[in-house]
Amino acid sequence: MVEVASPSPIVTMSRKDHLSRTFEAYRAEIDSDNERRERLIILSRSITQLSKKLIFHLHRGATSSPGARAKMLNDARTKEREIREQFRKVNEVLREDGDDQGWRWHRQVSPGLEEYIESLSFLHYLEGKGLITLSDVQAALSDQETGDPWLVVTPEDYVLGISDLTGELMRYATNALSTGDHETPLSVCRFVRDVKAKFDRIPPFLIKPLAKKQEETTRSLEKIERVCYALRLRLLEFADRPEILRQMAKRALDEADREEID
Amino acid sequence: MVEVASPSPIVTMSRKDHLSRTFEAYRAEIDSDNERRERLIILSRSITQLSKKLIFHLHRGATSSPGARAKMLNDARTKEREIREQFRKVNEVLREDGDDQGWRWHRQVSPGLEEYIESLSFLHYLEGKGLITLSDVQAALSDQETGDPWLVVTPEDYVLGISDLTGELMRYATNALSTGDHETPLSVCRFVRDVKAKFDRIPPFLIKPLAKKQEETTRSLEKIERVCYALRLRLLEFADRPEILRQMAKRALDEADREEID
Amino acid sequence: MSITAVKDQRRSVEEALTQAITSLEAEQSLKKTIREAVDPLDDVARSALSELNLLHSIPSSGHAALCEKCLATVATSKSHWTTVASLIPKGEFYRYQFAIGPTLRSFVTAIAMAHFLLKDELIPVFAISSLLGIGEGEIILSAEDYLQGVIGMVNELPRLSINAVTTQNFFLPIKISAFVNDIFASYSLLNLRNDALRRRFDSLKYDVKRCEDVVYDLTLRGLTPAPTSA
Amino acid sequence: MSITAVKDQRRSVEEALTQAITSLEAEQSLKKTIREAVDPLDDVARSALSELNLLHSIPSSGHAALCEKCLATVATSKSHWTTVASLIPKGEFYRYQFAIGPTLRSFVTAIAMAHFLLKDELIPVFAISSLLGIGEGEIILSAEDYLQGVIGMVNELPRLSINAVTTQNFFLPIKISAFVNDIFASYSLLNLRNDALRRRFDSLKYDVKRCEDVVYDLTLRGLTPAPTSA
Amino acid sequence: MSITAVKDQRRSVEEALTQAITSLEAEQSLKKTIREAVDPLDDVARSALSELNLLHSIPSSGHAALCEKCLATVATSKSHWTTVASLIPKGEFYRYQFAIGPTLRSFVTAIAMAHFLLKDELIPVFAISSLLGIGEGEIILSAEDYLQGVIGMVNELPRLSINAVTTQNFFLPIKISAFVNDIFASYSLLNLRNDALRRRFDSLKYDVKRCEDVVYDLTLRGLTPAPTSA
Amino acid sequence: MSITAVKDQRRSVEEALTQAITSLEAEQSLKKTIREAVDPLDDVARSALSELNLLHSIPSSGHAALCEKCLATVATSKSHWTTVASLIPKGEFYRYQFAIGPTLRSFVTAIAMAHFLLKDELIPVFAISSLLGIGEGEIILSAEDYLQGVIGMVNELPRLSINAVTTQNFFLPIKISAFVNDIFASYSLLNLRNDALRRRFDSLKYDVKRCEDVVYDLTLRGLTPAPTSA
Amino acid sequence: MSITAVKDQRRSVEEALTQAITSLEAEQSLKKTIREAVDPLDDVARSALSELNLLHSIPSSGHAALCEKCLATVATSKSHWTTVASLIPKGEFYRYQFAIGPTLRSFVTAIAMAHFLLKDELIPVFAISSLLGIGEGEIILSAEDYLQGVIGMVNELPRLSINAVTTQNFFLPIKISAFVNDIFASYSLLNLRNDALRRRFDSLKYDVKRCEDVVYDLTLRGLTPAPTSA
Amino acid sequence: MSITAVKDQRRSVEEALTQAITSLEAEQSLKKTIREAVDPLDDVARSALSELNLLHSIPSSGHAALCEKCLATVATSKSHWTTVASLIPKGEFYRYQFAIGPTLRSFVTAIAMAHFLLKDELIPVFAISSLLGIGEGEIILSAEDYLQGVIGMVNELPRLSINAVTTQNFFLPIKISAFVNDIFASYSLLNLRNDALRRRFDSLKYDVKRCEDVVYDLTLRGLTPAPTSA
Ligand SMILES: [Mn+2]
Ligand SMILES: [Mn+2]
Repeated sequence: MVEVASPSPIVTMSRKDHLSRTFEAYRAEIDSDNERRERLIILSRSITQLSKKLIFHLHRGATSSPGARAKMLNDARTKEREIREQFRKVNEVLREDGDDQGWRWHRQVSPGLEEYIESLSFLHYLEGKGLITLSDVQAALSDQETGDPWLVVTPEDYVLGISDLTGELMRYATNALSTGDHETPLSVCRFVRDVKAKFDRIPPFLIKPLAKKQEETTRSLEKIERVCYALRLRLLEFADRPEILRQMAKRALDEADREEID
Repeated sequence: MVEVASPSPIVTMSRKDHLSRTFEAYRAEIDSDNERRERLIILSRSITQLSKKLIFHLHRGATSSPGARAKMLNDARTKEREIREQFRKVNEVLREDGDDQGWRWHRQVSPGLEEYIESLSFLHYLEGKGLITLSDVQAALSDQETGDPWLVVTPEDYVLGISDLTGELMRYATNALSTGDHETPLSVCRFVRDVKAKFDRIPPFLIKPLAKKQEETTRSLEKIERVCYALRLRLLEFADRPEILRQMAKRALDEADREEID
Repeated sequence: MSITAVKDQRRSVEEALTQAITSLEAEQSLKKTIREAVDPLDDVARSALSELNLLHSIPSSGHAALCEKCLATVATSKSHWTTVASLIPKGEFYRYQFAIGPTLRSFVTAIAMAHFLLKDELIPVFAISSLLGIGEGEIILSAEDYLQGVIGMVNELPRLSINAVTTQNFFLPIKISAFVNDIFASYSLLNLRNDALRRRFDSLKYDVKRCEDVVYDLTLRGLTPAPTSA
Repeated sequence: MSITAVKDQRRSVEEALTQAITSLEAEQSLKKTIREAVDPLDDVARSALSELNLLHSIPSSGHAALCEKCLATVATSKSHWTTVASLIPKGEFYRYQFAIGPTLRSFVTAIAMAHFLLKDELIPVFAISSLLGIGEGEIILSAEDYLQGVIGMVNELPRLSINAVTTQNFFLPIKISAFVNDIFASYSLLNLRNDALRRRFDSLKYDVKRCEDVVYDLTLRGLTPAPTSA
Repeated sequence: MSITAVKDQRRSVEEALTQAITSLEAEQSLKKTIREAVDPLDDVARSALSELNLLHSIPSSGHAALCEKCLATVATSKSHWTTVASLIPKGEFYRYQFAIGPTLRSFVTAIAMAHFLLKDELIPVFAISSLLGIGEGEIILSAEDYLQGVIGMVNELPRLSINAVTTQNFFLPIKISAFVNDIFASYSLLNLRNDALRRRFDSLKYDVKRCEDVVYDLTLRGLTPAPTSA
Repeated sequence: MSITAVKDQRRSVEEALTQAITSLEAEQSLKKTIREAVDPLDDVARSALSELNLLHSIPSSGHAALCEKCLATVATSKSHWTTVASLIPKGEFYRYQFAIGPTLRSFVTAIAMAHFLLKDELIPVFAISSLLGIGEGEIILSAEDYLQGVIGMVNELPRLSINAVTTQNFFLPIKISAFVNDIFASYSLLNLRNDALRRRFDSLKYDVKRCEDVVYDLTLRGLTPAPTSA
Repeated sequence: MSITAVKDQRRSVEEALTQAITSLEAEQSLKKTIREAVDPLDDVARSALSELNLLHSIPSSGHAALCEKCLATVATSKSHWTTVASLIPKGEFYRYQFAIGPTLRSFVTAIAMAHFLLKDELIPVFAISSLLGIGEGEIILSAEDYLQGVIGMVNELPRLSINAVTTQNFFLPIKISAFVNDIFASYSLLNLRNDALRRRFDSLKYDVKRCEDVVYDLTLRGLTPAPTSA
Repeated sequence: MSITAVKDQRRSVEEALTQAITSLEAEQSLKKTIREAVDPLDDVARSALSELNLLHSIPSSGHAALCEKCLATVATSKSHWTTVASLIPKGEFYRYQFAIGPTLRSFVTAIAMAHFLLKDELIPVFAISSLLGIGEGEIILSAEDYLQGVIGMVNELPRLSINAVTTQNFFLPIKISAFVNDIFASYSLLNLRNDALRRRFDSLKYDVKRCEDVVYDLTLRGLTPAPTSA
């Protein structure tokens, strides 16, 4: 009974030994997962920072004269390529783990991804190309030669990124008004309205965080509508004095030109 | 009046020019602050990770036989030196900013600092040296030659780090019980009680986040007290059978030895 | 903006969002399908655990048969797992893990318990995968799910130890205590983050203590052979 | 554990924590001293801003005198600043910024406003520091505090523009609009985080718009000279 | 306790709990069925509201047609309502109201908006019930759901007023302002102890102001007939 | 808008809202009345539970008398239940359940406890309804309220088991352990989607363990008869 | 512990707690009574404010009559105030202020508004107390409640200013703007440490601006006399 | 508005607000003074509680001396209480209770604990008032503060019971368990509508159980006298 009650040392040691060896493998796995998580979080933070900078850059030139604007968009594409470079690094980290689509670590990367989509879609819009598609975004984040995605862009990431875009468009529309540009606010208003209307039809359970963001979009749309309203009232008062409108617009453009010459 | 109403282009340009130049300096400053903040956050996260690993390491050997324990403590000192190395890097980043005591960026670094204090004080305790002092911690985080601090350790950081230490001591006391070590739980209980009693006398407004942590310390102390209670009941039942207690303790030590031989 | 430009802009919104929404809906519908395919697996897991619950009230002589029965119940899940595996697109397991992980953990708990009582060892990951028939397909039994499931089993052991004494089985508590000690030592090797696994690991030490207390109680009363030096 | 060891352990706790608590108390008491030394500065700032509030109701002819008076009020703060600076240990400004920053911002707002009306320019950081007499000491007027304070001034300008019209001053709105435009363009150069400064910057564009609307209104009614090409 | 006693006890437990559990599961399953039957109604409501969304961008000449279309969409919901009504056991509406109320409120919002623009009146409860075909069955449009739905409509009106001006409709803002004022006056006599409703009522006041602001802007620019003593 | 139109619109608003508001106020006031009518029932429940609290400190010989007394106290509630039932409009029980359910649960707890100690069985729903005299009226003892009340009783049993040992009653713990085990077994077959119930069910497992611990302590010390094959 | 000692201890517990509990229950019940006595006062306040709401839609010629009517309504509250005062134990007003303060604020708002329109002055605390008949009794109109009530009135004035323009009254906006400015100037000297009041004070600044905007709009369009040196 | 009228209006505003603002500032400053006068009382309370903390680690023979010492410490607070009482204007205690109540509760906790250990009774309100010397002045120890303080003491007792066993005092746990049971019985008759107190009362039940568990552990090991029918 002694034998049975406490198995012989050798057997016990062997189980314990065996377990230790197995768990040392787990330790290595967990340690490397943690380290990978950290690296991805750091990359995601850096992507967020760069994307925010790109958005500021876009705002700076968006309401300038055509020449300055074109230069700004050109520079923006350079900055955007730098951000892609970070995604390529993300892909390297993911591939180490054999997780080539990035599903396992998606939660760590998605904050940066959403911010990037926001900046990319803003750039796309300012280039006069309307709303970027999910496949365009995916294509941007894929190896240009093989077409293999660096990480999968989910429709959630896309929708949430576009939702944030409406906030930037609101800023853009308001800034545009100051330069005497009467067309941009109306055009942005239509665009944001269309986006919001489409989003309104998405059943809320399909994508939970959208509900809160739609409130923000609604506030942005209302601000844009107020800009258009102010514009209409101004146009009404100036209806019989178009020369003043022209004067004011010219004044604004002159300012923009001066900037460009500098 | 025209002259006055809209100042001549040259004057305007000059003001605008001047402002632009000033603000480009601000842009550079803000950009580099942001970048510095990110680097410090990353260092702080890495310090947190390493400190957590050190704590696990300490737990692993804390209840082993004396030989294994000594080796573990030795290894722990090596690990602890690696963490200091990160603090040296923190100091480099701070010095770039001329912020040689780290006050400006303290909030970014303090999560890692608190976790480090937790691990260092646990190590210090296991080395049989009682409670580490604030000046010991500061000395550990200073240049070993010049004595210049790499960053200032505030009494808040120290107190909050020590507060977390009590949680680790609770784990240590509970684990010790299983190895037939009857002394450690009682000794830890006295120690944690003394720490908690001292903390209880700190007026709450002196250090706001302590109140919440004291609740956690209270829970830890209660757990340790329950361990001591169970121990007392056991000793009472075994009062006339000391040989069984010895047997059980021996059994536990054998296990520990086996581990060491492996 | 010309009317054409206005129309172009509107069309781009319509097309881009329709594309995204369609893909959202497809994803949602797949999630639902997977969740529904997992439901019968939850039922199997509940049955298996409920069978094992009888361990606490029957005499130890019946344990082996009960464990075999439990493993047989588990085996009935294979075809369901095949179904679930077939639903998951290649390489996308982690996208759906949230729906599958908790079920996997319950299976680990049940299987590891039965295996321990039958073989006195901790069943390794690959053996569980093969019992469930998920080795080849898209389903991954991750380290985290395995480790959590095993803790689930250990959490049951102090109760089993105590009830064994009630049914006059004084051998099982010693076997349990040794096993729990080994497992605790193994988990101690891991460096954990402050996550769910860490919290569950923290609970382990109380199980170790509880199981040891039973052995102490028995030793004191001479109800076990005195422990040898191992 | 021997009785000596027990006593050693207890003594180490007592000593270590007494040291830390003493240093906490010293810090706390210095914080309190600094806060109390800042109180009279808050009073000066409130007075200065309250004087400037009269800009909205008096005729423009009185603006310059009012601004000089405000700057004189500001100048009375110098000795208080010296006191505060002397309280701060070398290199520890940022430790106490939380108590000083908000007051600095109010001063920036008041000074920048007066300076703009007197000189039609944005007063630079160093000039403010020298007005407050904080150039040499331990007090730092950080970029963030300066930038926030300036926005505080801009937020007042649309109101001033509107009230100028009410008092038949049709020149000031044009001067204001040009100034606000320049400032907005300058702030646009910055890359901001999602922090308080970013939120305040976002509010600037409405001020720009509001100031321009006044100029539009005046232009429409021929109350100003038609703008030249600048 | 004899074996018979044990068995009796066990049987009593099983019988008592089985009965209660069966009935709980039936209820859970009915809840799920009802929620699924409400889903298509949510879709209809979303469509109706989405159609009304166009009011903000099209010229007023199209409003009537749009409202008719919206009411036609609403009418398509009748058969779904019949289905839902048939699922609810007699006298148990309030047990399932939590799943149906929010949908009813969306319908009230859509219908009341269309009705206001077509008929310039506030549609009463009974008329809504009859449009939805819920007058006879188990479904009840409670006072609270009605009032919340009406507030939902009022919350949309300031935006409509502003967008009407943008599309050069200067009459609608006046009509809206009068309507919102009347609704506010009626609500303000209500002694609201109901918290959810109270909070939303507070939002009404803000809507009234925004609608009045638009009328003010138009009046100032002579874009409205001088107000009568209405 | 002509003055007549304005008046029509205003009248429509007033009529529609007055009707809804009147009905809302009536409902608010009925809620208050019902809550006040439930107050004395809460007092009875508190008394009954407070009487049962003595079970923990008196010798077991007094248990039966105490339980009878508790049931007598419960019986005094009948007329209050009739009053409450008469206040509830036909078919609207579930509208007011939120105010009545918690009280019903307390009664279930008290009655089930007394019944268990007297008869060693779990009392079924219908028997409780008949004790309270609510079988016929508008008040419904729902499955959920019953199950929650039963769990409330089970939560008390480990304490009773422990205190029984303190008063040297070594038989009651065994009876309790068997009862709690049976209840747990029945509950565990339930596929709980209901969150509140799920959380409380999790508490049951803890109660089972605690009751088993007491039996273990007794067994170990030879204070119980060896377990039969129950 | 002897049985006598046990009984003594028990008696000491019962006596000490019964006394405290009785007094707590008395206080709870008095709180309820006071709240119910305040209810009709809330109704009066609501009526008074609802009457003043008509100011926004009628021509200014009717303002005086409306304000007199409002003050008459307020006067009807006197007897209720006497009742409430009689319920409050001497020296315990501040114990029940939480239930009375909000109502007092509404009265201040209504009275101050009517008084301003009738007399063009800010009514002082004592005059309000005397209108309510609370000068002598236990009820105190605290400085904070008065100041909050006054801010409540100011919050209404921009709306009144805007609606005055809509009804072609171009004089009222100027009167309002001057009044609001004076109030703002007095408040801004206050060193506010009180958080609730501080937040509401911040709202004043917004009201000042809105009132000035209206005067600006009128000035620009030549609808006002040129401002005097006020 | 004539210049005289303008001046009159401005004067009325200034007078009315200055008076109210002065009185608000006086109150704010008194609040600060009172809070500062309470600070040393908090220190005394912290000291007293900290002394009692030693109960957990010293042998029972030292308990009485420790409790006497604690009461002596408490007695040193008398003069501070007199100071605080002298600051409170007659009849305004409840205005400042928010600043004094929490401190009173700590004193109740410390005194009730010491008194229980010395006299084995629950100390009544009046005895505490007289120990603190607050019987005559403006300070009132309210029923709620007393009850909360008592619960504070009870919350400490399970820990004391456990630590007593560790220091081999097997009598104290029985004394504690009886005391806590009596307190719980008295509280459970209280119809608690007060939410804060209700939540803390719920914690009592848990304390009762923990104290009973200790007695159970002792009984099981024959470390207590067999319970009498107390
Ligand atoms: Mn953004
Ligand atoms: Mn820790």
